[in-house]
Amino acid sequence: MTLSLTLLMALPLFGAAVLSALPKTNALLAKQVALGTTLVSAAVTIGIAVQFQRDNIDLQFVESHQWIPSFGINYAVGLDGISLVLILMTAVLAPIVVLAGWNESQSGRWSTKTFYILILVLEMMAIGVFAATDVFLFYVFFEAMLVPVYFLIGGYGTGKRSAAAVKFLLYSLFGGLLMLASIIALYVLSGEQGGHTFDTQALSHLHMSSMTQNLLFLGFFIAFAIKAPLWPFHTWLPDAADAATPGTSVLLLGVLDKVGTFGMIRYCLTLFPNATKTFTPTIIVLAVISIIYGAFLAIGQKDIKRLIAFTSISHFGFITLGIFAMTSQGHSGATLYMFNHGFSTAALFLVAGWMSSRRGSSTIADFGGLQRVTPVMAWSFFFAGMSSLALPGLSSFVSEFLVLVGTFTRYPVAAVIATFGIVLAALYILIPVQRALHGPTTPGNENLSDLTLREKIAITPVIAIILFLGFYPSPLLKVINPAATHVISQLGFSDPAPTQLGGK
Amino acid sequence: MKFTTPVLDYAILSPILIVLAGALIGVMIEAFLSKTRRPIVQLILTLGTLLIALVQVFRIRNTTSLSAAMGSVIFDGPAFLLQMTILIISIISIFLIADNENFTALAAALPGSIEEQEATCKGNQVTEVYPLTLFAVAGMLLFPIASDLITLFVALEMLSLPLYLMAGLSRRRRLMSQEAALKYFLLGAFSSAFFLFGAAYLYGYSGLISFAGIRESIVGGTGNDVFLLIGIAFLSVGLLFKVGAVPFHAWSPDVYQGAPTAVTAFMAAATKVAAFGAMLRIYYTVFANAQWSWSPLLSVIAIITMLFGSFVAIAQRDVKRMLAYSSIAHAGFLITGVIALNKAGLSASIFYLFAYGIATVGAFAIVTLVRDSAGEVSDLNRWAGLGKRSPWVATIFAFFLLAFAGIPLTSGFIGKFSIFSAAYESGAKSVVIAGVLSSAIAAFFYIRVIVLMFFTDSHEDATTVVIPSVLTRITVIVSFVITVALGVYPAPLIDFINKFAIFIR
Amino acid sequence: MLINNGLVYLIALPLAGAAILLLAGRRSDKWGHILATLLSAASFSVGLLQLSQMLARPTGQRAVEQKLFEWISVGTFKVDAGLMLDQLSICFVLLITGVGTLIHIYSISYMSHDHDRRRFFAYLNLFIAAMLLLVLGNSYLNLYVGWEGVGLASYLLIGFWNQKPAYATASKKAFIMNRVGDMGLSFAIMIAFASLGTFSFAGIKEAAPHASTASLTAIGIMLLVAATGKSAQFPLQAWLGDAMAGPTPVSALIHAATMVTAGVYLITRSNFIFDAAPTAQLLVIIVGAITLLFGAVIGTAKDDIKKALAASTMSQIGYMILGAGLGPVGYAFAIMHLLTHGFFKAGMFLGAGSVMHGMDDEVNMRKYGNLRKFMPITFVTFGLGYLAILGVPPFAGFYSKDKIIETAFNAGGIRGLLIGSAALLGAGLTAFYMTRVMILTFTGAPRWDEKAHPHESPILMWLPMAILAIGSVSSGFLLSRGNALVNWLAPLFAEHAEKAEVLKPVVVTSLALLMVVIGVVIAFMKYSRGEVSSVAPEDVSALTKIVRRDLLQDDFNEAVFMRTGQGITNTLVKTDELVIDGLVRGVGSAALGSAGALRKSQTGFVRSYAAWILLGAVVLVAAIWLVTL
Amino acid sequence: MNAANYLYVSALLFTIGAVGVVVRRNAIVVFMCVELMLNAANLAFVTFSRINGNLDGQVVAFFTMVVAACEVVVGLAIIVTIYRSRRSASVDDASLLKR
Repeated sequence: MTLSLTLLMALPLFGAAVLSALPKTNALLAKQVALGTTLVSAAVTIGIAVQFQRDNIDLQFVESHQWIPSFGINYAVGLDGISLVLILMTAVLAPIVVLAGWNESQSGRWSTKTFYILILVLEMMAIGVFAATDVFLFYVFFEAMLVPVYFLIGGYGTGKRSAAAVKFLLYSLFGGLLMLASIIALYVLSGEQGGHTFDTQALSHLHMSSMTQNLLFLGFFIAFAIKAPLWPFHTWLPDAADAATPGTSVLLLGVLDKVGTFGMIRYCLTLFPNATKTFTPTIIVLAVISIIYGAFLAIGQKDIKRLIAFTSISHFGFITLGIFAMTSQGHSGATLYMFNHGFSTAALFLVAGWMSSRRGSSTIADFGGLQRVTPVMAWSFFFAGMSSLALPGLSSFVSEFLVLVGTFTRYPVAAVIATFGIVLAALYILIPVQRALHGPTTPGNENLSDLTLREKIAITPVIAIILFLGFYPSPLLKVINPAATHVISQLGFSDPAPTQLGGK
Repeated sequence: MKFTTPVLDYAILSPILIVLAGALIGVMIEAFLSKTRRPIVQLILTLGTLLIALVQVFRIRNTTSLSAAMGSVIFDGPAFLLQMTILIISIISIFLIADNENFTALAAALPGSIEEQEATCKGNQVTEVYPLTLFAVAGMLLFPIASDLITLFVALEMLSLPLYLMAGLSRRRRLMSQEAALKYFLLGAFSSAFFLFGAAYLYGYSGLISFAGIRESIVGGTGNDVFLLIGIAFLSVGLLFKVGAVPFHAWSPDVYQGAPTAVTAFMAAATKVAAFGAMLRIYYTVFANAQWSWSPLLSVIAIITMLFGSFVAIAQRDVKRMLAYSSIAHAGFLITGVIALNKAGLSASIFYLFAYGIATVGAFAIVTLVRDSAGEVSDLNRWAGLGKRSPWVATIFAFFLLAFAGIPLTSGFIGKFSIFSAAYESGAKSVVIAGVLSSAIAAFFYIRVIVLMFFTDSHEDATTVVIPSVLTRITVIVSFVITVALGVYPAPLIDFINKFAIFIR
Repeated sequence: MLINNGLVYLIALPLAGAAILLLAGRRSDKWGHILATLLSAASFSVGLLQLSQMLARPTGQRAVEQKLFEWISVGTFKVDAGLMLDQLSICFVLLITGVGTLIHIYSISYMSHDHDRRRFFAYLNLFIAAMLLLVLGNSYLNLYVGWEGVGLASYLLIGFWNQKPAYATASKKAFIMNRVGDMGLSFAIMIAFASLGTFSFAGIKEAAPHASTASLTAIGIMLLVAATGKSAQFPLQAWLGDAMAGPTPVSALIHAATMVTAGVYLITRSNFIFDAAPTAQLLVIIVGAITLLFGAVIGTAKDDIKKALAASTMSQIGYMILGAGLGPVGYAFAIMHLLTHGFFKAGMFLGAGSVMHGMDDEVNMRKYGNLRKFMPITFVTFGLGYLAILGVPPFAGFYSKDKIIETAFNAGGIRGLLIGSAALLGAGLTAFYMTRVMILTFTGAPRWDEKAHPHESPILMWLPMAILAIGSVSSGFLLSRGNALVNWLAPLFAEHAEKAEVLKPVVVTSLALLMVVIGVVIAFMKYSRGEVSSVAPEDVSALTKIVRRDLLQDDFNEAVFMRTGQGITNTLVKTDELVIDGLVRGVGSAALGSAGALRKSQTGFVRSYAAWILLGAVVLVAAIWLVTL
Repeated sequence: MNAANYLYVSALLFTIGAVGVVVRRNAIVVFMCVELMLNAANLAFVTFSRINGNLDGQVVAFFTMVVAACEVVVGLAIIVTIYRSRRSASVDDASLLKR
């Protein structure tokens, strides 16, 4: 059987179908099915990644079937380096999330099987959204994705879950509808210029007045900025991350939010090159603000989950910065950053989730001296933290530094300000580390249990990947670089030459 | 002077004639059959009639004629599509109407009087609803194919009068129901007076009552524009009233709430189709060349309607009222289709009408299922926790709501996209923006209901969901399936519509 | 450059040790420390092997390189995981692994009672590996990895007993202040890449001549910032004192002998940049001068023996930085002082450790006294270290420190005079506070409380001390015999014309010795006649108070950075809550409110509805009229 | 006599009717006002038919009367039911449905 993206999307859907056929009562079976499905799709994805030809900048694994011909809408999917990396991340994270969140569904309003159906549907849509090469198809996944997440947060979360879910959904829908307006405009324009189409390639050749282009760009960008989330569109994220179960949070911050930054690359940049140039300065500013702002707020948080959420806002600032720096380093760095952030956030959220589920609270102040009580858990958290503050030798360092260098060559000031983020990062990681892991063991923590075997198995691959890519990121970079450079050159940018050597 | 014997194209009129015949037979049955036997017979008769009519319509799909019935009826692709839609919607709503929980046992009896209770105990039913429905359907079938002012007016009344009565037949909260009937009737009559007055001036303008004639004189520019403008304005009042556009919307929330839910479903879905059908024909063919005069106004009305509908819906506490306001908002969306005034707009509107109509019937069908000891419960707060008690019903309802909100993979999304893109294509950008904005607002209250059903724990006076009767179940499932199908793979229907959606003049 | 594939073992061995010990966990408690020590020793022997090979090669080809694999490559941003060993780095390799191994041995017994000893050794190995990567990396980015690696190791080791909140805080402080410095390093790399298109040592060395002074100065200053962070130089010095929270062997290895000298390494390594950027060089000198006095002054008021030594470390590194700042002449001397200091300061720290070991972890010197009777070996070794740091001939410090002072004067002009005299003054102060330490600890009447029963430490502890003591006696002489070290390092640095001697070496030496004598004498007069109170006297001059508070360094940081930082954080948190999210929530509630208001328009009176319709109709007619006008 | 005057009359009647609907409370009266409006329309039709010199308008008028009659039937039925159950024909009393 030849590997195809359709197959890859069909797998989780099939799994979901199987699950829905299962009896409600047998939770364990549901979990096993979910785990099996995600593992298989992970394997398939890896297979695809292996078959992927690195230095071929054309889309690969392309499929295209008519969907709604009268609107020129196709079911069209394909891979370039960037989407491949993100799909890889999604597919690898999924089984980890399932395994790590083995008992998450218990606190939910509904049965375990429903939980995993939602997870699988979400995985399928996430893959679809990264693979789509038809704007309409992308939009369909982009919006439809919200529904499973909405129910995951509202149905299985904790605390103010429904409020958080609604906030998340409304925010995203608002952005989505702006984007819809832009998409309609694109559709009409394409109709005026030789045939309705939603093919990304074709649309990128449309002629439009700079005014139109700017407006349409904004329509897309705001949607993505809300997803990513970029300051000041971020306020839904902490609530959502706080309310959602750890597993959901991982999918939310690790995968779903990447759609925002991915969309910026795939749609904002390629469809509206001129508008991109117009808005780049503004966006750079927003990105820098996000970096610093998110970091400061993370420092100010009392709740571990909210803290992690804000660190992500800071990190998404870095990603956006890298994307709009318009240098190959910045761009590759940003994409690599998306991948790495997926795993370091996963590590943070999963461990934080285990901590709070054991302690029955996610308030940092409630913890203390865990390093003595639960060394393995404490170590995992510390490691995750180190990767989040981009310690050299861990994956996120490579991406973060690439972003910074790439930005510096074109926007030195922005890069300099952003670099202060790494000091703040040290603060927002070490403060919780000290409060929760160090110091005397505070009452209520004396007999927390350490990680179970299942949890260890779940966290090990994450740590392994973070460590491995820290020392040897080339496999990914080799895939990303061609795509990234392609995007840059499409926009007519090339890396600035060293100032002192007259480009020699 | 010499008379020409009228030539009637019976093939084209047959659907309407069939329905009318069925209705008359129904009246006979009321007169001659015993109470006990009536319900089942009436149901079979009605269903049969509608199905035959449907088949007949389908058979004549390719015939087009400007001059059926001496040019007072016109039949073409859109006419075919609209009649199909109306019939399909009627058929699935008949199942609802047949569910006897909805109607009073004895319309004539005073609310709470002894004879009412007796009648209820006897299990009597007002089987009159069946013929009434059929009459209304006949009117609806005629409305979008009428091609002169008389027929248009007659059709309007034909579809309205039965509905006025049906609105008053609710089994529970009869005072409200009667009030709804009164309001609907008075306002309906009021607006049709405007309609007629407008018609008079159009006649005055062109000297002819046939659409073709009026169109000619508009194209020719002969005649007094003042008459034309007054005519267009007042005629529009009548039409906009029927579709429930702001500021002519005020009746719909009250009537939707007061009327028996089955009737509401039928009315909300089918009347919209008929009214918009007529509107599309009139604006696309008759008034097309006077676009300069009405297009801006309709745009404004569309914007106001969309925003107002979505906005006020946020504050509703009653499911049926909420759906009423949502239907107002959707009327706004549909008017954008009228403004578009291009082929895409026509097909989009028809698709939207179909998708929306089906989803509406489905949604109201669900509403009939949520009850407590005192019957139907439309108070939203008491819907809390429905998702826990009966997940399936809640999920399907949520799905309909998402369809209304226009979330991808539902029919609503395709509809929205197509109608907006059509309007945008014709340059009505501002309307599209407003539409997008109001969809954002609308999402707000659809989601509120979903939250209520799934994420809120139920109160002690929890509602129960009755096991749907076979009939209601059919309604729900059919409309659900169609909504899903149109969301996932709308291509066939769209192509089908595109094939037929051309007005002949 | 020659390829040599042995280099990786230097790092791999200790790294493997760390990995094994951390992963094996409690299982390796029994043999963990042995393994770690052996691996460190193995690394040391690899170092010796490399040295012998290097000696075998002609001067031109002594430097060797090893490329492991392509690390990062995006566009022109290419960096290999590459190692480079040359005359400079070999010195460090031997110092790190040698002293490191000794301290491993020492720790075996010092930490024997700690049930987390295995973890301690894991960290030690981790540190050795990181530090070796720091000095072996062939580009600034590789160095950066080691740079932050040692930062991590030091964080872990300072916070080794982090169940004590104060210690945890100390470790955090160290990490953060280091990060501030690291920022400088990343800036340096960015500037280098942006302006020169490279950031490997070789690349920059080659490109430097073409580059503008401006960019080189910028790079230089950023490197200096990095150095101040790692080497606890002014203004980023504040963490070192608190870092003494770590176990004493750590203080000896990391916060005296090796890690804190990384800054000196960085500057000497970047000589080709500083030589071309006089401004940056001047700043280096200034920082060095300030710090050497700063540290010395702090040292005079410390009662905590480790903190006193820490202050002295700070000051001694000040000397090295100063030396490094003095350009081609100075680099070698800076390194020499670095090496000798590595011996005697490590020795003294271990001595302090052994004292604490004997006095069950009492660190307050005022509670010591007359310990020479009870721990003679400690006394002797410590004493030798003491003589060395004072710069008494022929002990190690004499050769290294005097050279620096000399070069300082030779810088010429006012500048020379200023820094020279600063260095001299520093020497005097050093003499004073070190003598004070000696007197308080080893002489005078015993002031310890009853339960203390001082005793000499076991062999595993005094042996390393002894070895280091030998080092602190002989190293100076050996390294400077026939300018051994200077010539050894010469190929790395730009050759330079001999500066005219402002002062004859003899003069400088005698001046220095004079200062030392003065310092010693004052100390004796102050502490050796009459009793020393076992609690610090409160009736002291304001100056003393300030000095005791480390010249208010922490107060300053707290007031300026911490407070503002917290201020910003709190305001932002509120802003987010009230303004940004408030805005969102406001929109929501506004919508609800206005919807409620509009809802009232539905009065329920049919006549008002009719009125609406009528109004609508009228408006419609009017409007259609207007439109058509 | 100028036919236009008839138009003015019809317009006047229509206005009176419309205003009546808005101001009068009694359901019957309100309904009668509606009838008035319909007849105004009729008058307009007839007048136009006269102006245009064809019969269509008058045909419409006849149709309208019939339709109006039907309306009366339905209308009175509804109004009477309301009256019976409420003992009042005031349209203002029937205001349970609001908001």
